[in-house]
Amino acid sequence: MEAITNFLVSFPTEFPVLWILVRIVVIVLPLMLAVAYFTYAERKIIGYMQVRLGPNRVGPKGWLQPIADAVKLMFKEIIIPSGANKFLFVLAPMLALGPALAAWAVLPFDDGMVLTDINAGLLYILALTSVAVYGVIIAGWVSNSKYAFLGAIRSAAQIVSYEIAMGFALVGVLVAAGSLNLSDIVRAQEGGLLHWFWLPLLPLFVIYFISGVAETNRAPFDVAEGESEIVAGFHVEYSGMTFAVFFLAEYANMILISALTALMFLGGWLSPFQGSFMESWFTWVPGIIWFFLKILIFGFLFLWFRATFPRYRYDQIMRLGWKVFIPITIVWILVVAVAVVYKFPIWFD
Amino acid sequence: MIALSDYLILGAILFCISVAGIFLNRRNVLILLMCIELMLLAVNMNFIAFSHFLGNATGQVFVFFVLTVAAAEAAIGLAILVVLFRNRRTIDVAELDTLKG
Amino acid sequence: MRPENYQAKSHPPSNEYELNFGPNHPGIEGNYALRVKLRGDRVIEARADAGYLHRGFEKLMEGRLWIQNIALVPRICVPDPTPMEVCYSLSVETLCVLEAPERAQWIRVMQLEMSRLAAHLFAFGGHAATTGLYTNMFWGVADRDLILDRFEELTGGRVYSIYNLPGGVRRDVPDGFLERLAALLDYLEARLEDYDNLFFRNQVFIRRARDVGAMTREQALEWGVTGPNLRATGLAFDVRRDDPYLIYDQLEFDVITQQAGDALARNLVRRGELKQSIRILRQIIERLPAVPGPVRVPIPNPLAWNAPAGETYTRVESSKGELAYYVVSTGGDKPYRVQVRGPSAMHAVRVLEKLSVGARLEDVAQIMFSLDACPPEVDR
Amino acid sequence: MLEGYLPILVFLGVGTFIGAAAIAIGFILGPHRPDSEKLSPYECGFEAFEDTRMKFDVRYYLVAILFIIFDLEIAFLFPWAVVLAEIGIVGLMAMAVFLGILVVGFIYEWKKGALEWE
Amino acid sequence: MTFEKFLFYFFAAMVIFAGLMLITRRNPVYSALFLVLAFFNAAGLWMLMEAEFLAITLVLVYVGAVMVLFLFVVMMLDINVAEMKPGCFITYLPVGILIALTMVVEMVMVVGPNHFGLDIYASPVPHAPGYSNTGELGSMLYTIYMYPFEIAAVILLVAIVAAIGLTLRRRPDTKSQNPSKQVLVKRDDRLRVVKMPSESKMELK
Repeated sequence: MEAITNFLVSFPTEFPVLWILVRIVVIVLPLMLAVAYFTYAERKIIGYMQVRLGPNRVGPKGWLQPIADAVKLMFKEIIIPSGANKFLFVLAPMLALGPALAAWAVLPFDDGMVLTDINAGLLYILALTSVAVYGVIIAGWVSNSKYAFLGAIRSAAQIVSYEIAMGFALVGVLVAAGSLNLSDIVRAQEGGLLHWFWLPLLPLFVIYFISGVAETNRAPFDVAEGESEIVAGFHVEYSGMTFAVFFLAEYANMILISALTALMFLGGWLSPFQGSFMESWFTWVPGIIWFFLKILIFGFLFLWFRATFPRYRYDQIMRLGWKVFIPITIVWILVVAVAVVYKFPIWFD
Repeated sequence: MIALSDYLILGAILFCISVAGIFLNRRNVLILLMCIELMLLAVNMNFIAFSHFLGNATGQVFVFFVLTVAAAEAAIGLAILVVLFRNRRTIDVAELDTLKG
Repeated sequence: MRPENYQAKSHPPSNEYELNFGPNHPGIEGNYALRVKLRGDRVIEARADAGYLHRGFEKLMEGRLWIQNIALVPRICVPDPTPMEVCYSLSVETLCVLEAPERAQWIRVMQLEMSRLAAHLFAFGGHAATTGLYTNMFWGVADRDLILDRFEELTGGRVYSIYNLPGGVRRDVPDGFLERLAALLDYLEARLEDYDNLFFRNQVFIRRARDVGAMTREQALEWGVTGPNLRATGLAFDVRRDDPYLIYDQLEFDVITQQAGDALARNLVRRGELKQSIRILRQIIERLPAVPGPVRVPIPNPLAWNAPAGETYTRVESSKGELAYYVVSTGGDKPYRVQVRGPSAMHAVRVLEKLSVGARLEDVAQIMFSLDACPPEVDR
Repeated sequence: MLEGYLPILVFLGVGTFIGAAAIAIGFILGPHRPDSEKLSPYECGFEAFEDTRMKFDVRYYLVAILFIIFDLEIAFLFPWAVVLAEIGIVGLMAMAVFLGILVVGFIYEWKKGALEWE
Repeated sequence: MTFEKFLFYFFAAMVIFAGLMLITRRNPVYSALFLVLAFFNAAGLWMLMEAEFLAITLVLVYVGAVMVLFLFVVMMLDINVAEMKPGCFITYLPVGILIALTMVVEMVMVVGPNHFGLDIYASPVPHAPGYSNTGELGSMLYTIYMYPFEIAAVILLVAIVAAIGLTLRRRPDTKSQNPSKQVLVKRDDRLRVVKMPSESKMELK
């Protein structure tokens, strides 16, 4: 017994890489489950919003539906269209999923509970989201179908346009927080609900989340893969597990965007009752619970958008991205910079 | 430990590869543009190596400027290429000889 | 043409390319094809490619007795079958100089207006679905289901009721039906408020539907547009008002019109007509019990029933537009020729081709749904 | 410094490994019965009759080029944001000039119609 | 053979492999993707040299933006590869390799270990964990190098103007048709009935 304990104690120091692998698995497994049950929640919640039930056949109240989907997709045949380069065809989904997962390495779940606390975390996340566009372009080009290519170019142009607005919003947060390290950003928002960044950076908060929705081609901005327009966008030729990986990447990106918005604008693991009299009641709640609650809020927003908004037209999306978001963010960055330099009382003193 | 010379040798090899690339396929303008990007990468490699081993960050600041100018140059180069392709239907360097005497 | 031996055609000179809004495409209602030539996102030429749903109704009707055709007739237009039945019965009645009893006419008008309610709810859902708002589609279908329950109670069939026959209606209104219908109407009226919040006052939808597929009154008349699409351009023409049939002259309702003539206006006209149909049904519920009399004129021997020679052209206002039957009889027990002049034939072929020129690719499906053209009726 | 980035390298490897493993499972478990009908690209029920990679609207190049320039702008903003507290008003003025110049470029774009998506 | 050395040789080998594949590929799309691979590994190398901000900016700017434009151009211009006559490649290959090799040998002799080895340039002590490379760069960039910083802004402005000037085809003065607007014209927009007094035939001499 004693041998086991000191093995476990000495494990992190002896095999550093193995210890990192263990922690990665501890992050990735719950994330995969979260993605699976996010798809289930989406079909259930949107179902109830649309006066219908949503999955309730597989397992009690449909709980095993995502597992059933995954297993079904595993047994589907992967069709690679003639004239398509096999290696690139298979590489595209991996390029879409890789960045969506790798961004979780720098996200702090609780004070000090982060895989690596590098001090260029925010920059790393922005770089990863800009790499995610490759999966879309290669998928569209390599599947040699007119629809796929048209959908891929349009969704790539949309992702690219909204990345600028996202980048400026991140700069706004950075100016307010003063450090690229995500844990420092959350610590800069200490002091309860009104001290979080969503209040001083309100336009950036709204623009960041909406750009996040547009980045993942969701809800009002899913023109590239809108069912009724250009058929199913870039992954029209994908079937079986390759399609499943694209599907996984999309939902992982949605959870990532929700987590980032929670971290940067809603004070990650900080309790909303910090400054107020109710603080003593909730001190026993660990930070990670607050963080998950905030992710759930934004996750629900994703689903709510999908149920209530029709699809924007493509030129309206681009107009919104370029002509509305970018001017507002540039102006607001200067406003926040002035506030920081002149030590505005409540937030930046 | 990794010596400064290792980085400089790597920079030199990259530089020579890109020169060979430009030398080898002079027909395709796209490959030329990519070789120029590779060349700039080699130059940046040397800058950062010296800045790291000499301990001050001026080299890195300069790399930052090289990065921006190279990106702007790539943007304009490709814009010219697009206009070229639209008017001439080809980007084969050999056929662009209208200025020939 | 096997895929492995096809050669790619040469490039079109400019960057135009052809796209198939093909038969099995989620954006097109029913299987109906549209060959579209695009420059960038703009449509510069569209050719409708109908004919995938041709079942040859008119030929079938020539081989069946007068009474047998009433089973065929409602299947021509799926979302709105009742006007087909009523129009066929009316045309046979005028041929044989029959007059359906007063009570039957009231029940027919009630059935027509209920079918208009169901068709409009279906149309909202379809139009919303093409712009990506699927919630409205599910709401529309769910509410339409309640109306279909009342149809089942009244006629025995949820969609294809086969309830009208020349000379009147198959059976009288079951008791307690009118109260349940009144309750349903109150529920639908309250539900309209939710539809407004979700759909008609939804800024994204308004921005998406305004100025899309707009046509002026002169063009509408020239292209033979009828029904809500014509009223959306400002012309208050309604067969129920201008050429009243059955007992529409004893009911008051007003004809809803809009001015803009675009996709949004067509939808607002349908929404207004929904309210008017509820108003008509309420008047019928009040006055139907007081109307005495049988529901059907007895026909001596339906199997050997020869209609006198002649031809008739009767018109009915269906939810899609002006529906007409041109029936020719040569005195035999089978019709010599039946021509169904459906409104969707104009809307889906000529009007859609003309309106989608200049539109963006995403809007072509929306234009087709805003015209509420139903392909089964186009191909017959 | 290095031990901070090692987990990121390992995580990138794990991320692509998960994608590759999922697709490998698909290849192993899934049936393999390719026939020419299945392999022809989707054409809404018609045969694919045209070479699919044809020239498109110039608009997409312009978006990509403007994206590069605005991306560089963001890259310049990052270090400035980090040290804004130390460099104070001088830094603020420098960045104000920088942003001013680029806003001139943005207005030029707007007026020239480069942002219209006709 | 410490872990760092292994990482260095791995990244260096990958960059050189990607560079070689870049110049030998026929299809420009594959060479663009190999260039992306080269950039990724170069970013890894710069991480080794503790230039983290520049490494991530390299990925952010080059891989995220410049190579996306390369892919857009390559895919959309559909330069069909058969058109590129292979002749020029084979004939110059031996001469090319010879010149490249001589350059490499000369350079290696100059920058080789005896001049820039570890004994002359000792590898500096790694920075304290709290050190922020971005902060250090920022403090220099906006104070000492403010002038080049503003010139960079002007360069970007020139790039915007040039890119739009080149690629934007729709010149404002051309009359571009908008068919949907033309279709919407009403009769009285175009027709103007003018009341003319009727002239008697006599004046028409």
